[in-house]
Amino acid sequence: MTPAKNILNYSYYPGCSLHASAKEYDESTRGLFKALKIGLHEVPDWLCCGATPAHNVDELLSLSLCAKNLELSNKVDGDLAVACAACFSRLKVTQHRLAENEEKRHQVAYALDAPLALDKPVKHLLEILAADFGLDRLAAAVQKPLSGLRVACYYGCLLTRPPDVPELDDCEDPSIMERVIGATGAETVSWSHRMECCGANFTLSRPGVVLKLSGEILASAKRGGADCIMVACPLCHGNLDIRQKEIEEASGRHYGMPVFYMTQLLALAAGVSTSKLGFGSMMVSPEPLLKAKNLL
Amino acid sequence: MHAEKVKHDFEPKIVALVCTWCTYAGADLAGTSRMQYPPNVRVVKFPCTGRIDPVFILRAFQKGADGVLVSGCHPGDCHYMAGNFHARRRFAAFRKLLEFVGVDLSRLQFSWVSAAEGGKWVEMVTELTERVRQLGPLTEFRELELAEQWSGATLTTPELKEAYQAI
Amino acid sequence: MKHSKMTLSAETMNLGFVKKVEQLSGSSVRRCFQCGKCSAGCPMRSFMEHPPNRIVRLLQLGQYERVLAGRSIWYCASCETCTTRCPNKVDLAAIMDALRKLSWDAQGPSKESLVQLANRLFIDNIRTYGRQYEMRLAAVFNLKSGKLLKDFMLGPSLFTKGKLKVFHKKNRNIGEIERIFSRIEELRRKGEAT
Amino acid sequence: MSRIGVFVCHCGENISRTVDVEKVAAEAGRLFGVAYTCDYKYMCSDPGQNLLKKAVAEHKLEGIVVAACSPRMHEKTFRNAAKAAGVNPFLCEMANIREHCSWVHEDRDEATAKAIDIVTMMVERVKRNKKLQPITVPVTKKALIIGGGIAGIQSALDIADSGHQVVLVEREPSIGGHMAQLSETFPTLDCSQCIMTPKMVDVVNHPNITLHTYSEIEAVEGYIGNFQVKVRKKARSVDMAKCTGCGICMAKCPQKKIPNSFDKNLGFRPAIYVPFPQAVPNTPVIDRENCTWFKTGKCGVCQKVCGPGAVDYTQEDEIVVEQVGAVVVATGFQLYDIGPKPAGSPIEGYGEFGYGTIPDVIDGLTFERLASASGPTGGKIVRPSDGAEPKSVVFVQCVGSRAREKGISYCSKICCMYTAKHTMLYKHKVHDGQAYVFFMDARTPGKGYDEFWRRSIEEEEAVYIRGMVSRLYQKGDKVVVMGSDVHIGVQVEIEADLVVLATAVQPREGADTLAQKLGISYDKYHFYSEAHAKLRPVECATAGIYLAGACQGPKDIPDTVSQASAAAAKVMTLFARNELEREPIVAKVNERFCVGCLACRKVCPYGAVEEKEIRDRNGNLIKVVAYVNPGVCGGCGTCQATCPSKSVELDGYTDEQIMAMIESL
Repeated sequence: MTPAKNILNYSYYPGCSLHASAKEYDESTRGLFKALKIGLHEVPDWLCCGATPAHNVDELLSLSLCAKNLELSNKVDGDLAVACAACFSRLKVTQHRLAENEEKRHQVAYALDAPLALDKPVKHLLEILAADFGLDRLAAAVQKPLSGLRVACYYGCLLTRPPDVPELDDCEDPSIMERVIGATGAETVSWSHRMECCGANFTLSRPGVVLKLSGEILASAKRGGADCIMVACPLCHGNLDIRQKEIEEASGRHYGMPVFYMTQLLALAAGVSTSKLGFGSMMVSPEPLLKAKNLL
Repeated sequence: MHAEKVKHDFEPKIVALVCTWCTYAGADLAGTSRMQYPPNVRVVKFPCTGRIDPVFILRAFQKGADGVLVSGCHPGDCHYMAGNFHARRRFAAFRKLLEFVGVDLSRLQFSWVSAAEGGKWVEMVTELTERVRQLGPLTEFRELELAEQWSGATLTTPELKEAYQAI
Repeated sequence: MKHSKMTLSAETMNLGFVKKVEQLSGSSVRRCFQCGKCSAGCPMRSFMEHPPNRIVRLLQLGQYERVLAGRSIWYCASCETCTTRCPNKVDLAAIMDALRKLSWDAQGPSKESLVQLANRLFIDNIRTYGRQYEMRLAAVFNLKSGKLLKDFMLGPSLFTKGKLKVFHKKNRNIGEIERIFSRIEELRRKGEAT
Repeated sequence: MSRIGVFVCHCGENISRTVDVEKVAAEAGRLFGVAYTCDYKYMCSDPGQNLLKKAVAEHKLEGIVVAACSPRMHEKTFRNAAKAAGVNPFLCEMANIREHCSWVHEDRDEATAKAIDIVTMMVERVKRNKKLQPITVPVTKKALIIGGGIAGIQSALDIADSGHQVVLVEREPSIGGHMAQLSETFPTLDCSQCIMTPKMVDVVNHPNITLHTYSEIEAVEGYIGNFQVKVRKKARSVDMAKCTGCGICMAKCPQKKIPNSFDKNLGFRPAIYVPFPQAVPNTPVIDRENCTWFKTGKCGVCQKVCGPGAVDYTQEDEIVVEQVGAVVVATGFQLYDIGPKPAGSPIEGYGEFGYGTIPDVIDGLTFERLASASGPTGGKIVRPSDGAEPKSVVFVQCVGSRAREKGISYCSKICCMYTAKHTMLYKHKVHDGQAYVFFMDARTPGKGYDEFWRRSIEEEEAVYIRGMVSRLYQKGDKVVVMGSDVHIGVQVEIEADLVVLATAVQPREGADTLAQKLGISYDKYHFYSEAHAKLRPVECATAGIYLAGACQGPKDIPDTVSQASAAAAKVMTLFARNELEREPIVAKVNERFCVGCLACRKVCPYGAVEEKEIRDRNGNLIKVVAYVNPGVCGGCGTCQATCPSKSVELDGYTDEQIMAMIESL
């Protein structure tokens, strides 16, 4: 038995998507953390962070929703683990904005009708795996090395931006995803569109925008020689995976590129049963690829 | 590493009249950079292309040069401000004269090589050597030499000596 | 409007509006020296009639009508590329937020309605349910925008993949949400927040 | 010369690897006139040099050829060795068999043959080399400074402080130049007068400085170390020795309505005047064109009221001759006249801006006078038309500058900064006013400059609009500015109360005439040319003449002062010696052959060729020939190649030497 003090424990904010369109992200996250013996406890009755639409037109609402969630997270012990890049960004931005702006702090406190409790450290899963858990331990936990799998790590816009806020990695040249997946023995490719926007904000209103922006990302990953793309954000996944067929139709190019959540790949390497990884929920089936690489 | 040395039937003689500030230094640079070029060229150093009298070119042809290269600082870079402008104008006129006399102008090359252009020097020497090699030896001028003497050199005949004293 | 002559004077330059933008965004507008780096990296540039740098330029001259009338601010993807790379630390993403807020409050002088509609529905969803329900969001959006068949082909496959939830558990904090919304409205009524 | 020694260097293996050095030495030994040859591992080393010296002594060598590296590397070394051995250093030459031979060829036979050729050429050359002696010229340790602006003042003070005599000549009645006209200076906004006037006073009080104001250069003769300068001291009509500077003459002069050009004609002055109250010297001059006495012979009030009796209507121009060793030219700039195109000028006017017809369109210097605390309005910014305070001011940059088709293609360098300063000064004085600036690029290289410019926008709220102005026109009491904002791509129209044009910087009127007197060159705009744009930026190509300030190109105050001090340092370097010594590679004229066509004078880049009259012992003119002044000659040899009668020769590169080299092939 591992001594109790060495057990990592986190409160968990999955975000709206992980309970719906990105349920495989949620499942695989839980599976992975269980395999790594990291405690993960969902914040009860968390609320939507407001995402892009809220801060787009009403910053005060956005700040208030995030502040409320930070307050709710105190009901569970451990730093707040966040899976969705957008939620992560909003929660971190809220902490920053409110720390530096007294006027906004007062307004949010009024909206919440409670004293602000914003201090809980907010951590993206990547950060937990790379720093708290450690790449060495991650590598040691690998039961099925992903060697031979050529992965394009896609950061999207919000994991590292704006500068100074996420404090996850270098904002123009991050490597945290590569380091984390590299621990499993997977090969990471160098490609050009790691941090270009997928157009998530327009997936509902202007899907044409998404087809163009996400199409460029898929093309770049293909150029880089990737077998698959790895993401850490349900919105990116939505665009690259769910709309991939549309993109192929619009551009007349075939990609057939599986888009994994990082936890799916990590859990696969950690030996979590494939039935718990939600591969069946992916629009672009990863089966042919994984079979070819002897990973299924 | 080195290409097989080709032996030619004819090795032309090239005389290069260069200014000390730019082209001479450029040729030095070719040396310090260990670039390689044909050994046919003989360099005569001048302070400035402005100093180069067209007579030197004629003399070189007479005395066995098969090709002549004149090179100095790029226009505007002259150490003496304007010497190479005068040279340029002078040689433009001189080329016409040579053409008139019947010398193949491709035996004579004017160009600007700066102190930083070792590579250009090598290119130019190589090119001119190969070109002149194709043209073959220049014999017409050598035949013309005859008894002609350079005014400043020796005063052999008594008539000349007398004339000189009389001035 | 886009090409018409601009007359500059103390009266025609609405610097009060600009101050409001600066206050909301916490970013200076005057710092911009029009290097164009924001527009160079903007993934949405090709969809905008005013590139990001021109938005700032128009603000510097107090020409807010020209800014709000266009679609550009609604075509910003909030990707923060401009903010990240600005050599003058002009937080253009925040300025865009502020502009959208001011345009939103002015009840849409912009031609762009679909993005605004999506935003509106998203926020309404939060107020009603506390969380986002994607299927409902999409369905209502299609209904209201009149694009009934949009993404029609996606629906069944998403459903079979288990990605569309139809029923939801009621969130116990739903009362809190309503309170936040109404207290913000109250703050604004009192003029203590923009 | 028949006793030549040839020393062949191995340069370690650098030469001997591809050149058979022993064979080269042996072949050289066969040449006519070669008395000694040897080869050695490192000729440049101490033992190598000793070997050379020993051989000279043992074999009574008269000439030396060192076959080694490039002369650019070691010519000095071996010439010094030759000198130490008792051989004239100019009888020592280097045959370059390393850079030009061993390093660039691989075939040993070919390289050796070439090395022998190179050595042969140099042997033939050395045979004809002459013993040359370094040329020495004496140095007069007194400097002439032309122009009493900040550049001239700085140079004069620096040189005078080093203990040398200085003559400072200024065209206007007072020193001070443009800097005395400015209000505040960028990027620190300190008051120009406050930092300038102490320096002006230092000049007039300095024991080593002779000040000639209201004076112009009449003629310059001579060369480095030895110039004779004629200075015309214009009649001041006031005896400087007697005048106490009390100013009563100016107060009593009945002619009071003469536009004051120092104030850009915004204010008035009397006919007897000092340009501004802080003038140095504080002695008035009479403007004879406007003085009633000089026009009608009546009046004479100033003479009557002058206590010391200093007013002297009979004074005449005086010519003073000064002997100097160096000249610093610091004649400064003037602003481009933007009115309609002046007749015969290559520069187009700016009719579209209505300067000169619309009263509220002014230039930058006029704005300086308006903003200056000692200016005609006491520092209050008003419109020239009605004296009202302007609430909107439009500044237009690049008027004249960077307009190739208007005649000036260069950037005037100072306008971006002074316009930024103007917007600040304006905002400081008119708090509710709005400044607009139309500009193409903001050029602000300089310490603290860009920050200053950004401050004018970010803190002082000047509105900068990128785009040029098409036209200005009067509409009621407003000036309508038709411009455009190229970032937005729309036309911009502003109704301004005042428009300030940042007009181009030009050299002073008459810069060309002065250059001709000095024998220095200038560009097509009449800015003086430096000897080398990068490495000799303060020297003229003409030795002994130095440049300071905007006469060489547009400059701001820090750059001007830097260059002025640099010029002073150059002068001091020159003055550190009693005599000048230089390489004797100079041209000499054979007066017997010279026919006096003076074609050489036309091509000489240094102006070293003069006419010389040859007379018999009775003083009858026999002929005129060319004479090359060895102190001025740069040694390019262009004269020799040009001379139709071959009667000028460049020492060290005579036709004989070169022909011998060519013929040896």
